[in-house]
Amino acid sequence: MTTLTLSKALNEGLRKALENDPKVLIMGEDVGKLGGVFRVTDGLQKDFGEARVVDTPLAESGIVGTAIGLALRGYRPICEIQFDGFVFPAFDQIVCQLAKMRYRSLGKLSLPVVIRIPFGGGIGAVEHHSESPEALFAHTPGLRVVSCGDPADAFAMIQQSVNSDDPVIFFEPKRRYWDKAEVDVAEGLAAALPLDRARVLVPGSDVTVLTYGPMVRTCAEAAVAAAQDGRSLEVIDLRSLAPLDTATIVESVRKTGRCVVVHEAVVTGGLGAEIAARITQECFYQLEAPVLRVGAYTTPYPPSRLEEHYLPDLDRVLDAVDRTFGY
Amino acid sequence: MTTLTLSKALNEGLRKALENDPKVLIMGEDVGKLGGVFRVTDGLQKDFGEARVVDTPLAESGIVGTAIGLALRGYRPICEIQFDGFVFPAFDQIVCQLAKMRYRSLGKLSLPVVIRIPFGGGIGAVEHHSESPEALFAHTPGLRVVSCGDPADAFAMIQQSVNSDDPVIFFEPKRRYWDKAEVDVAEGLAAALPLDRARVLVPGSDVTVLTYGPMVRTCAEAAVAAAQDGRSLEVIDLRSLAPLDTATIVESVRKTGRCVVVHEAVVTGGLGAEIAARITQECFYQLEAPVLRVGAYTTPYPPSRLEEHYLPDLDRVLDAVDRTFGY
Amino acid sequence: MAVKDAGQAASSQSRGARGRASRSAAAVADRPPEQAELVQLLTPEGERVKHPDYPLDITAAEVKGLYRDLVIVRRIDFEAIALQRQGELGIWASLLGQEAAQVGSGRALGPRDMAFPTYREHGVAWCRGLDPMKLLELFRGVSHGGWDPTEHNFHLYTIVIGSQTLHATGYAMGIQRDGAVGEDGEAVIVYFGDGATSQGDVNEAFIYASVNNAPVVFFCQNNQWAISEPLERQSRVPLYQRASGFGFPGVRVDGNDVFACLAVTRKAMQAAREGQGPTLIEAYTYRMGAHTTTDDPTRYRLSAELEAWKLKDPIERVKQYLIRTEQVEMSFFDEVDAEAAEVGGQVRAACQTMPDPLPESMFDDVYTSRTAQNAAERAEFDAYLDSFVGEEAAR
Amino acid sequence: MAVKDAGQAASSQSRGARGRASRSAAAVADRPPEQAELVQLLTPEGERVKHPDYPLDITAAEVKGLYRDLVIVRRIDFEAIALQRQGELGIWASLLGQEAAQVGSGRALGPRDMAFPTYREHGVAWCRGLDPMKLLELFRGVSHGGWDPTEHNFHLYTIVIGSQTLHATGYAMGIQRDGAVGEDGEAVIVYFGDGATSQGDVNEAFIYASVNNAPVVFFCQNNQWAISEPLERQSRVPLYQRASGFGFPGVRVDGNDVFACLAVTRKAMQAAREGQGPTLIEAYTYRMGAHTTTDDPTRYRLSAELEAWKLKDPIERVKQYLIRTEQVEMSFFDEVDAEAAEVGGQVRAACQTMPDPLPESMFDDVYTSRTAQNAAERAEFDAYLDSFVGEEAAR
Ligand SMILES: Cc1ncc(C[n+]2csc(CCOP(=O)(O)OP(=O)(O)O)c2C)c(N)n1
Ligand SMILES: Cc1ncc(C[n+]2csc(CCOP(=O)(O)OP(=O)(O)O)c2C)c(N)n1
Ligand SMILES: [Mg+2]
Ligand SMILES: [Mg+2]
Repeated sequence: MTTLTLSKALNEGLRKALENDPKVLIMGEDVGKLGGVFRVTDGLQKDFGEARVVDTPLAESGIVGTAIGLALRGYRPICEIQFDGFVFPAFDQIVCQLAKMRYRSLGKLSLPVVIRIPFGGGIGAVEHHSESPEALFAHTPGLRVVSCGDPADAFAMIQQSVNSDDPVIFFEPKRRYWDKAEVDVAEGLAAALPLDRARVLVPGSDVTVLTYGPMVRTCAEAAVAAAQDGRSLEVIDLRSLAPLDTATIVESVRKTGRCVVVHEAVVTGGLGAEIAARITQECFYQLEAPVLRVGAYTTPYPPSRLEEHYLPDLDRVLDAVDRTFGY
Repeated sequence: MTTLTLSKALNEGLRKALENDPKVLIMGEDVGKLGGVFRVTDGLQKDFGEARVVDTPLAESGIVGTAIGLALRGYRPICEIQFDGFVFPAFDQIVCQLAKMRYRSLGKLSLPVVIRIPFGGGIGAVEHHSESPEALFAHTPGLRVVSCGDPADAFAMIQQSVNSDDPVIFFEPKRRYWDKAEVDVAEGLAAALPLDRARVLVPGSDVTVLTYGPMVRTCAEAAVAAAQDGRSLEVIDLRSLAPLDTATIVESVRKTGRCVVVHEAVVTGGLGAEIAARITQECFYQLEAPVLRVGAYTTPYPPSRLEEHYLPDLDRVLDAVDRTFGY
Repeated sequence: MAVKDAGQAASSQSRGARGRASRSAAAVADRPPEQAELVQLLTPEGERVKHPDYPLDITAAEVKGLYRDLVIVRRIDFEAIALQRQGELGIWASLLGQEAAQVGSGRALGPRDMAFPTYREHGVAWCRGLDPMKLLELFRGVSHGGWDPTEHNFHLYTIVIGSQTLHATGYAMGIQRDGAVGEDGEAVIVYFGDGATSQGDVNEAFIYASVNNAPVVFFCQNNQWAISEPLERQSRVPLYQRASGFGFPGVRVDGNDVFACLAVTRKAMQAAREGQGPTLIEAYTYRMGAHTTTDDPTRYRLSAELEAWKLKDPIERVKQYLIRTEQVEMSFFDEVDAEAAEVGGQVRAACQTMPDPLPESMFDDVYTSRTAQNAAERAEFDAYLDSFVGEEAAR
Repeated sequence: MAVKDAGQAASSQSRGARGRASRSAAAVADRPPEQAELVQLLTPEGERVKHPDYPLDITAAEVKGLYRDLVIVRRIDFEAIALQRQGELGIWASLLGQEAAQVGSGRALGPRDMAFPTYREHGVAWCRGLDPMKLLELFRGVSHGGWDPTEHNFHLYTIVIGSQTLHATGYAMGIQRDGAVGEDGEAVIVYFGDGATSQGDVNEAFIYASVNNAPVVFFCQNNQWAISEPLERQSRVPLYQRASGFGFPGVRVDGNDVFACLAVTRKAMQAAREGQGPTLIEAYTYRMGAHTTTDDPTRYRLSAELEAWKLKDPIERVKQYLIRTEQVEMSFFDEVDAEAAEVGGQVRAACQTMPDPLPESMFDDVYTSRTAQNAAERAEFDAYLDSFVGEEAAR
């Protein structure tokens, strides 16, 4: 076991992927010598060469579009989008091409492309550097959308994503890049939880708290705080946002009868809406309260001096938990 | 009163807008001599000239991006995106620029830009010509997202959208372009329902059916069919998809206790999710059954020979209505 | 009305003199004059002309082969239009007038080269060996394509304008990584229209291709129209010149001259295979028909234009050349017509008997393996369908 | 390893000879040689040189004004970097080295011209009269900009690379529709970087500008780097040449020469105002600092490069010129330094005392008028904040 930051865990996972399969490529802006603005690809170009770790022109549609072409030629490209707010120039290639090529070809073509996106706020950044656009991808059939919440998952899930023959949108919780935890770098993937499965992070009995990415830690902390008040939260890290692991979710909510979904994204039309709607349908008789959603308000991401008010935090999670007992 | 198709009603509405304000422009691919592939802009270039009805280069990001610039200069551009599936190259300009400029400028700038998008399926078209991407825009604060369900609303709402100082994404139900109804073309907008309000289309008491765009007619027909079975559906045409007219929705569901949301878009992560989640929160004690969602399956839009199976229709609406009585 | 006038002024400026000559430090002054060289090897009258850069040694058998291709692809197109009129197809995008551009370039490819089409490359599909039925499946609404692109090295049709230019460029970057550039190398050709040159994606493809020196040939069929928009809405200079701004060669070829299209594409592909990087070919041609079967070109263009282009017909000139050079018996033309009619008949018959896909098939191939959600939705759908069986039986 | 070798082969191809010369029909052969003319009016040593196309009559007072601008904007930049280090700003994008490009072009604008910046145009902002505090608000995280662009005809900073080029082009199309092209016309200038030239949007802007002959000047500050990527990752030919492919003039100017930037921009703006359409100006300069304060350029570039560019400093050469031509007393330089120090001090003081925005303000200006949902969320937020007041009081 080694103590790694989430960023370094991704780096190690990418290194394994490059080592294991000569067809794996990394491409994006500044992923080479610089190692990416968050250093996730640090040292990889040096070790694997410029043909495998590719500094691309500054054009995201081009990154994804050429990655699709490389995948058609048998490569397995991992694209880095520098920040969440810069994925939109590539949106067309992602939703019209990447997501649909398998369907269009009646299964004859696979596009094993991973698109890594550092997402979410809380780092005091300027506009467009703190977005949470995951719901836009989760509404697009043909894409797998995942997010890791801690270094161990970061290490395993990035490798699983590279191994997936489906395209994967891989959301990295940027404000957790510097969080540290133990990771078993020597361990293979055999023991890892499958990529499409949610994980019960904190078992509990009173309220199910569903979350992913940067809010995983926040919710785990909320569980500790709630325990001091005598309330038992079951925190589930969704990990796979599309498809959702409905079985794990439903099992928990049937047990607890209460549910709070937490994400940084705007609540309106966010992933929490889908989860709430589905849970309500599946657990109608077990729900003691409506599924409550905690997330950002329905405004653009504000200037960073306001982000602490905009983003959900431990208090707002606990507040929602309290409110589920008000029904 | 004149009998107009929905397409012609839009055309008349656009004509009024061009007449009323010399700053109003129409821009898009083939909107000039051709009058658009659906003839919505038919004859307008002839009457208002090439400087006001502009055939643009074949580049959607350019259409929206230059429309933003024109709006900054005081114009009120109406952009036509030829088909739903071709809005994605403009997605970045829409979500990062159009939606955020007012917020970015602390209210000093307005972007009165309308983006018209013929949307939905059912016309036997090839790939990318039958998409329903409205949820992607409804998750983006700063945009108004609306859809008209009949010729009278088409005529009024397009003018209201042009008059709005907020950007409006205007979804036109393409398979209803040829539907006819009475429209009072002479009438001004004073009597029209505000752009952000839902309309109770068919009053009823047993189940609330919420819908918009192409499914409005389908749901109205379902109400007739259900009445024959002795069931009273209250059909509400949402009209405004963002922001939602929650008051009208909640009032109805509190009354009926049952709700079905119907749209053509993929159910997973669709607008129905937001509506269901919100209703459940607001009407938790009144709901006799979970809000059920009727829409497309979680797959890409299939080849047109399969679309009748893929899209919701009268039978599937009635089936869902039945199911809400199964709880 | 003031604003209207201002607008008209604006648009007349764009047509008027631009005073470029007086701006000598500007790069544009060094550009060649706009009457660009159009590479032509066969005149509309069927006369063979020479071009110093494009010597073309071509046997009688090869010419006959090209003629046969041209006639057959036109016939398939003709059948498809008829089938659409009869309601057998949802829509059809005709290649009428562009046969030479497609057959010339298509026959310049080797089996290992890869082609990325738009939605109109039926002639290229034919040259690659794809069964025309596959195209009809798409336009009938039975599939979104669904053929195996690796079988004939012919990618799926792409409908979103310009997207495929990036796929082609990426594929070419893969060829580089495979070490398959150089003697006996491979290359990619990607098709797109004049309108497509305005898309960001196409220009990004030019950038990715040039900075990587990727083995890709950009084959632009300038058929003068993007639906109803004439070329002037997309560019104020000839399209082949676009390449120079990105640092690679551009060439304009007579797109109705199958010899010239063959020779120019061959040379560009060979350069790409050998590691000389991308070329932009602008095949100057004309869309003789409607944009698609749902389009009505009389709304936006004059028939005189059509008449002028009829005189440049890509098939007629090959026929005249064959007659003039006495390379064939007159019976040859009847034989080709008969063969084309037979292919046409097969296409018609196969289309009319083409089954619809099974309803449940819409749930297939969303992901590599069926997800739980997909399985659940499919089961729900099956149950829903079953619920009618009883009802129908009861009637 | 085979694949690695292939890849290396691929990348060496892209650097190697491309055999263009042998492809004579290609447009590229007609391009000017790559050692393009760089318009320069003032050498790094401060010597005035003449250029036939850009005569520049400039008074001593004007030169002194430019010098003052250059020194002050560098000083503001310097203060901002320090403020960021002290935690007063979240980030800062330094203009160090690009002062001449920004001041030269900024001073070429008339009050009615409109400027669209990126996130680095602090020098242009200064020339337009924008209070530097507005910039600091943005980088401090107090606003996303929030100044009134109509006040100084200086648009908001744009962070998404390339987007503003389309806004500028659309704005210029508006000028055309207003009839404000011609004698006494208006024009637009839009700034972007070398990296930005790869974005689809920028190339689409070239297209919209050229087909409309819109009065817009594209001002590309080629500072050689896009974060860690050198220009070779974006283009294999000089950037000013890009314009020719779109049919409008491109010119390369010494971006560290404030006279040349002034003269070239003036001429291009005047051409645009008069209806001669767009020009691309490539200001050849160098980013002397990090990309932003969070960047570490030692990871990707050699200090020798920096040293070489130091010799071309944009301020020093104006100083030398003033001294050489004896247009100023030596005290002038001290006065300017003192003034710059004062501006710097004001900036520092104002930044340190800048209040945070009110929490509730985040709900403002989403729509023209407050929506019911917005009001409800705001009320919910207020109630939530209030719930802590009691708690805190209780502690
Ligand atoms: C991104 C996108 N926008 C719009 C369309 C609709 N559309 C289909 S074909 C076409 C014109 C294409 O013109 P061109 O590139 O010249 O090709 P041609 O049809 O003439 O072969 C348009 C606008 C599309 N398919 N994709
Ligand atoms: C669409 C988009 N992609 C990525 C980024 C992240 N990014 C910010 S600045 C930059 C480099 C810009 O280089 P250049 O255009 O040369 O301008 P410079 O910073 O050198 O002034 C990048 C990649 C962005 N802001 N927008
Ligand atoms: Mg065309
Ligand atoms: Mg730069």
